[in-house]
Amino acid sequence: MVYIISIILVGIGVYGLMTQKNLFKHLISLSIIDTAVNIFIVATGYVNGGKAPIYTKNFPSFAIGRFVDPLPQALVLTAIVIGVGTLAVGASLLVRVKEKHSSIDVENMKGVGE
Amino acid sequence: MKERTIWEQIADSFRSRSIWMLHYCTGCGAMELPPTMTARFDMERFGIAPMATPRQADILLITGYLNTKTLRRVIYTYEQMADPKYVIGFGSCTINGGIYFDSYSTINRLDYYIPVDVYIAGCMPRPEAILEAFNYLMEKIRKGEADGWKRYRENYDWYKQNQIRSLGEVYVHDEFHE
Amino acid sequence: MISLLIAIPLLLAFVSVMWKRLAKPLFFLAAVTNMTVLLASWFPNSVEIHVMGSWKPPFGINLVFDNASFYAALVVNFFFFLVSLMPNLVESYGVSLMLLMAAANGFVLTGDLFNSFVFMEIMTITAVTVASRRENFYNAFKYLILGGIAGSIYLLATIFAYTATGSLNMAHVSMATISASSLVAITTLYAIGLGVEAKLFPLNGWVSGVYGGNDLAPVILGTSVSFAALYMVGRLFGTVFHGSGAGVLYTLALITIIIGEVAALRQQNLLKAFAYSSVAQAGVVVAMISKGTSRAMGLAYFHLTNDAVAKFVIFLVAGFLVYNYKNLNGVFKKHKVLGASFSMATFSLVGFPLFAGFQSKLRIIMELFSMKDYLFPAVMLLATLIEVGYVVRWNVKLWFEEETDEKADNPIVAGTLALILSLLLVAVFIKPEIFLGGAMKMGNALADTKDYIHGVLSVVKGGM
Amino acid sequence: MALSTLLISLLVTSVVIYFISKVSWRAGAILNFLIGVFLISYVFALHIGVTSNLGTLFGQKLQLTWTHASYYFSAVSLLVIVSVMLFAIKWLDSQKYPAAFNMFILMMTAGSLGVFMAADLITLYIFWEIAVLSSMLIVPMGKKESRKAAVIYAVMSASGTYMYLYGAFLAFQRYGTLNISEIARHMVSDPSTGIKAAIFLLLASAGIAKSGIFPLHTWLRIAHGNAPDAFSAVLSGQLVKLGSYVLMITVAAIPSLRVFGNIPFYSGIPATNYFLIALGATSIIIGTLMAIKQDDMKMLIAFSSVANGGYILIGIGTMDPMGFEGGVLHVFNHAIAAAVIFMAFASVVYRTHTKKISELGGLIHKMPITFLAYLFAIISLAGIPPMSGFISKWMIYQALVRKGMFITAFIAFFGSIGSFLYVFRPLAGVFLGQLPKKYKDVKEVPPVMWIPMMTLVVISLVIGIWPFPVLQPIEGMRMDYGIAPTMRIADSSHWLIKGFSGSWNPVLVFNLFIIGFVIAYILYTMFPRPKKVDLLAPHKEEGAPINIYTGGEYIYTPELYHYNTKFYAGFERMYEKHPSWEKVLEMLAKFFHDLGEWVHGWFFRPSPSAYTFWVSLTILIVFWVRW
Amino acid sequence: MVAAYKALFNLVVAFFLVLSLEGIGRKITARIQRRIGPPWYQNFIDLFKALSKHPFSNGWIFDFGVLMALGGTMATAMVIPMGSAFWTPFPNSDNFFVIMYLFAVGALGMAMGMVGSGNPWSSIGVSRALTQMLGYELPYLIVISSTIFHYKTASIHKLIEMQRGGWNLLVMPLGGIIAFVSLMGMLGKKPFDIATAPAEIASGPMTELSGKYMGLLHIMHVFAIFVEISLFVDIFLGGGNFGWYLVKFIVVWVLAVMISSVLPRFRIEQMIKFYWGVPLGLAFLNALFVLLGWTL
Repeated sequence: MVYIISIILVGIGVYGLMTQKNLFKHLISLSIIDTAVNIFIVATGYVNGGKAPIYTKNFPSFAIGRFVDPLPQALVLTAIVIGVGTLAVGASLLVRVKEKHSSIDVENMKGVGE
Repeated sequence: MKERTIWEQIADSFRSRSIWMLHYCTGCGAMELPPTMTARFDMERFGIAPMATPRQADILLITGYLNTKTLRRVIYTYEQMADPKYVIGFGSCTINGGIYFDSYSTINRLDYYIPVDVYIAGCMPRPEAILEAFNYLMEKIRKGEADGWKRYRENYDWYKQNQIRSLGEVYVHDEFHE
Repeated sequence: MISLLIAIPLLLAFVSVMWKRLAKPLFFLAAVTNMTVLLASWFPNSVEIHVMGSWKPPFGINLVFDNASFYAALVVNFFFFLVSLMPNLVESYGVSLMLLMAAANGFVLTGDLFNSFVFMEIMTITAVTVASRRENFYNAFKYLILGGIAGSIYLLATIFAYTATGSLNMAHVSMATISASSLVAITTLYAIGLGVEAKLFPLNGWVSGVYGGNDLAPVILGTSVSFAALYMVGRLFGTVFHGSGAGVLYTLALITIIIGEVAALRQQNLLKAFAYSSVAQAGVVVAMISKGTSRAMGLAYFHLTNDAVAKFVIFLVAGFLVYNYKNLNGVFKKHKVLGASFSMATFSLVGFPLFAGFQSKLRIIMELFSMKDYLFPAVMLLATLIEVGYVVRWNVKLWFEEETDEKADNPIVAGTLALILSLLLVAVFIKPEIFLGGAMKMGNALADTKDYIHGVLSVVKGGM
Repeated sequence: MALSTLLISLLVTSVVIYFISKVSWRAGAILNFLIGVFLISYVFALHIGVTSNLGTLFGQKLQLTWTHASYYFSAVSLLVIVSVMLFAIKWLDSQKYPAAFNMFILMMTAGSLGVFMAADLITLYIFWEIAVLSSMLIVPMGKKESRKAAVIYAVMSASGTYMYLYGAFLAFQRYGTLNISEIARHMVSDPSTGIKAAIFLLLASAGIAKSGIFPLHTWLRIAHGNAPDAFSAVLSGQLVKLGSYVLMITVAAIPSLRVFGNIPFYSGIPATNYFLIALGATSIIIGTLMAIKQDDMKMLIAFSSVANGGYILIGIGTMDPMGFEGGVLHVFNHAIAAAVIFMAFASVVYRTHTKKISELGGLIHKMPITFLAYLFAIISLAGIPPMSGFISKWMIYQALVRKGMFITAFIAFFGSIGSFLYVFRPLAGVFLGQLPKKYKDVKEVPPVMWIPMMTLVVISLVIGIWPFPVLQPIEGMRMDYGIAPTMRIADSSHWLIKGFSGSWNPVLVFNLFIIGFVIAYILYTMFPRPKKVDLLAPHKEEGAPINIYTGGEYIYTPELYHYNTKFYAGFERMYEKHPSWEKVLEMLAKFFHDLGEWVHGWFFRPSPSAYTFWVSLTILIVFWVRW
Repeated sequence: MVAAYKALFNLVVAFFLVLSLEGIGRKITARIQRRIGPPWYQNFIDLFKALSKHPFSNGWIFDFGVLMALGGTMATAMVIPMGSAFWTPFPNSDNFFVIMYLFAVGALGMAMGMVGSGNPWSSIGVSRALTQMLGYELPYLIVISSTIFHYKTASIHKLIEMQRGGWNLLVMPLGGIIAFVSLMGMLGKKPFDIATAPAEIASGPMTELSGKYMGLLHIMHVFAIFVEISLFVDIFLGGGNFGWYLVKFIVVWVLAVMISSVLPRFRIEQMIKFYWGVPLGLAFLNALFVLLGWTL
């Protein structure tokens, strides 16, 4: 289910990138793809019926396979941070693009040769 | 007249048997040449042959009248021929201007301008007359009497003077050049 | 010790954020330090690892320092060092360059898949900043989008690798047996993800815009960063996945070679023309890496080193010319030294004898023939033919056309550097061991998976 | 001095020469010339069989050896180069880049010598590229079009070279050696005809490109036509011969008759050789027909180089003792003739600043020595005795007729008679006829420029009368390659050159000439002395007309009365709408260019949307393929 | 020394034979055209008359060209064997290709001298003459090549010797006919006198010739005719002795004259097309027959 959501989100992101004329929408689409991947990562860590991997008293009674994998969550944190960084750099670039080319719409930008 | 050396005599006899002709045909007389050359009269049996350029030619056959424009060409052509060279004036026009004698531009007497060895009178002279003239010229050449080319050299100043008087400066620039 | 390579630029970058004026000298300092560190630990000839936070591999993040990563780091830092010598290039980009340096070093040294993703993303972001110099914003933005997508795919690949093997450590992953279908997914995604930085067709759309947009970006992105990216291609496909997925790389690389050269042929802009040429050379390197043998990989990196040196000179000179002259006809009549170095570098690029490119190209062709690969040499020679066309055209245009009245001062530092580097190319022709030795060691290290695994997983040295 | 030391020190010296030339280019040019003279004496003093090591490359020894072939080709090359170097001492003052010219021409000399000395394919390649590179950098020093010429030259040359390289490595991969003689030995015993033929043709393609043989001939026109004028002499006289050398190596040093003995095509000639012969024949046709219609005199001779390259290839390709010697001797003849012709043209351009035949005329009155040099050179080029050019053509005909190759012979005859046509065109248009007024103050070139031309002319004449000094090394070469080693062609004791179908005595022929001339001169003096017609009258006297037959018309502008445009109009009209290979190649170039445009438009220019599309598409395709 | 005498004898024979034959040719043409025509010795008169005149010279190259033309052609004429091995001055050097290319010296000299006169008509004439050469030489050379291939020798006197059994014309009749057609072009006789067309281009190369220049070139022309017809006679009608050689020579000449006197003139490209059409095709056919051994 979660996989499907992330696939749909990737699809939305790709669709957005491919069809939108507005550069900011591209950035948003990219962010959606990031999010989709992040959801996917979190989903892979989940073990059906698993418990949170917290060291408790009755720890040994769990079988090893019953843990939810904690690592993906850690990874996702990093990935989100990076995604935000990308978004920020992209947004700041767009401000300058707007200044230079007087628009952030692909079709209305001026002075984009070659 | 100066005595000819033996070599000159031999050369003259060769010259008399081989006459290469440049015909200058502006007048109506040119019409008489084809029968003279072809089978009926066959000029070639006397060793007479038409030539295309003055350099190769021995005689200059001037058929018909000349005017101030064409005379310049004739003189120019005559001067380009190799010595010894002979001139035949063909028809009355070359003698006295013929029927055009009173035109403003016609040259009435050819031998004021270039030395003429033989004149053929008539308007038109028939091929027989032409052949007769050639035979007469051959005779003259053989005897060394056809000395028009020598006279032209000796009296060059006189001829030039006449030419300039009638034509103005020979070397004139016309509008096509420069 | 090795972690200093990452730490120092990072640290100095943060310092210089506070004191902006110090950025240039600090960048120089970082570059010098890094070079010193590297020279101090010349060719380890074994696999050393540096664990972070006492997590023994396969847990935690570790830096791997073997011949391969050493050589890659050496080349990467060498070019950063060269750039740091030219203050007017660094101008207000000191921080970005330091971050880029840290990221590139990290990318090269890391032994962890996810960590490499992180470094790659930092590299992309800083590279985008560098690329936006001279108001080249739109192209930088395009690069960012493409880099972002690539990053996502790389991340996806990493996650697949993790789910398939349960580990993120490269050595550990390479030990694990992965089911065929996952392997296909992982390698394909890695190929695509790295393809953007490695300039593989058709993921290299950003190259011309970024390289052609200013004078700093091609100099550093075309040399250091692409070396780092191509190092990772070798590491992943050579060491970690044992050549799985090489077919994809090989095919894409061959197409890249032709496409790159063809695109370069028509290019009217000096920087962009050689940007495409660097695309094509990357294709050669990737195709060579995909062959998987240690010799092939060594030659690939030998070629890459030659290409990087030549490209550095070319982009340095080209950047100077493009931003100082409107009309490039005959400019070399005013800048003879720049011209001579440019010509030597381009001839090396083509592989004319007397220059380094000859050594690498011929060796590559020879190696391919001995592997009974007849297609790749043909493609490569065809590409070289096209390359001859535009290289000669540019040289002729820059040397011989009628010059204009425009004037610019001779850049002394850049000129000296260009000349020294182009003479280095001649020296490499005479004595290829200068680069070849290191490159071959690198190739050996990349191909020798067993040694790598052994080195990473059983020996623990150093630490932080 | 070892061969390798010589070559390396030449390369180093060339750089030194550059800096000397920066101070004084004339000193550099003179030094160049002195080095050239030293090289000639060095070459003549070397013993056959000297070898030298250049070093090792990828574990292969790079070797130089001095063979009959290297001796012959080096000597011919140096003759041409040294003449041009002497010529350049004065000529360079009309050039923009004298220092670079001095450097590159010396570098090119080193490269060419290296090619001739190379004992293995890679050494050959290295020096080949050095020669190409340095010559390629001289070409764009000319006029505007020369820039494009340099690019075309480089690309065409490279296309041949890279095929050669492919062939060399194919051979290496198969036989494990790059040494030419060892490859030859292996190839004889190799049973696989296909691969052998591939190696053979790939190796030959370098020669084909360089000597301007048919599919890759188009660069000659533009490069020779637009290169700096004196350098065209080197291009056509010497560099093209590198191609002939490689062709000779592929056809003769690799004994093609034995290697491809299993695929005879016609009259004992293997199909591979016959393929080359067909290419050579095509070049003769193209070169001749195109040369006839050129108005640019340098391009005209450039096309003639195409045709003569064809002769050399045909001669060598037959692998008949006569044909081989003829082809190799033709190298000498064409080198000398083309060098003199181009130097004569360089002199003309030096004085008049144009190379269009239709703008020139009557220069004989102003530059008689240049004219004589050109005259004797074209006599040699057209293969008319007593110049040396005839000997080689005679030998090639002998071979063709003997083998019964009538179609090839037909083409060779066509080229030979066609050569009368095209060499006459500049003679009539440039040197003879009327002198245009704007050239009335033109002077003869200084001795430094005409001495080299006349020296080469004298050499060609002497060899035409007494060819044995040149035929000896060629015979030596033939023995080396084992082509009918028992047969003797040059019989110097009887002053005879023996062919399969009769012999002739060059000394006798020359004496007959002398006798003929003496009789003619006696006849000439016996008869009345001529009166001189001054063709230059309009130049001397204002208002004087031309004194030749003009149909009675007065003409004052001499250039109007000079026939030099469309000289063979009647013949040219017959093939006006010829198909053009050059256009085909242009289309190919345009195709690549358009492909670049397309690639650029589709993959590199678009917005991020398209990038995304391509990334997605690639992922999908790759997954689809791999699953 | 004997060879030198023989060579001089060649020249003498050539001079008198051809000059009289030219006169006879004019006579024959005249009779065909129902004229009387000049006497047979007319050409001697023409020649000596020309020599006796005071000519113009158009510069040193003009003089040199005439000398080269005459000298070169004489040199060629000296090598020609006259119908038998005995009348071969230089048996070691009478190679066909040598003769053919020696012959070109004269042509080149004439072309150069005439263009040197500075007259465009001469240039046009020379350009036509050279183009013509491209036409007639090719079928001729192919035929002769196949002959050489057949007899395995290019030495003319050996070819003559080998025809003792029968004329080569009978061995390869096709080749003989083609060679004769080419010979017509070489002689510059009527359908092929494009180069000197007097009515169009003022006698072409000869435009500027006057006096002794005309005469010397006439002598050159005489030797040229001698060389051309002798080659045909020697190669296709070989065998026999000197006397028969003269007879054959005269027959060939008369035939050529008779054909030419009834034909008009070609245009230049018509002539090229003519020669590159049927004669060239037949020449190749002949070569094919020779290769296959299908000779009579």
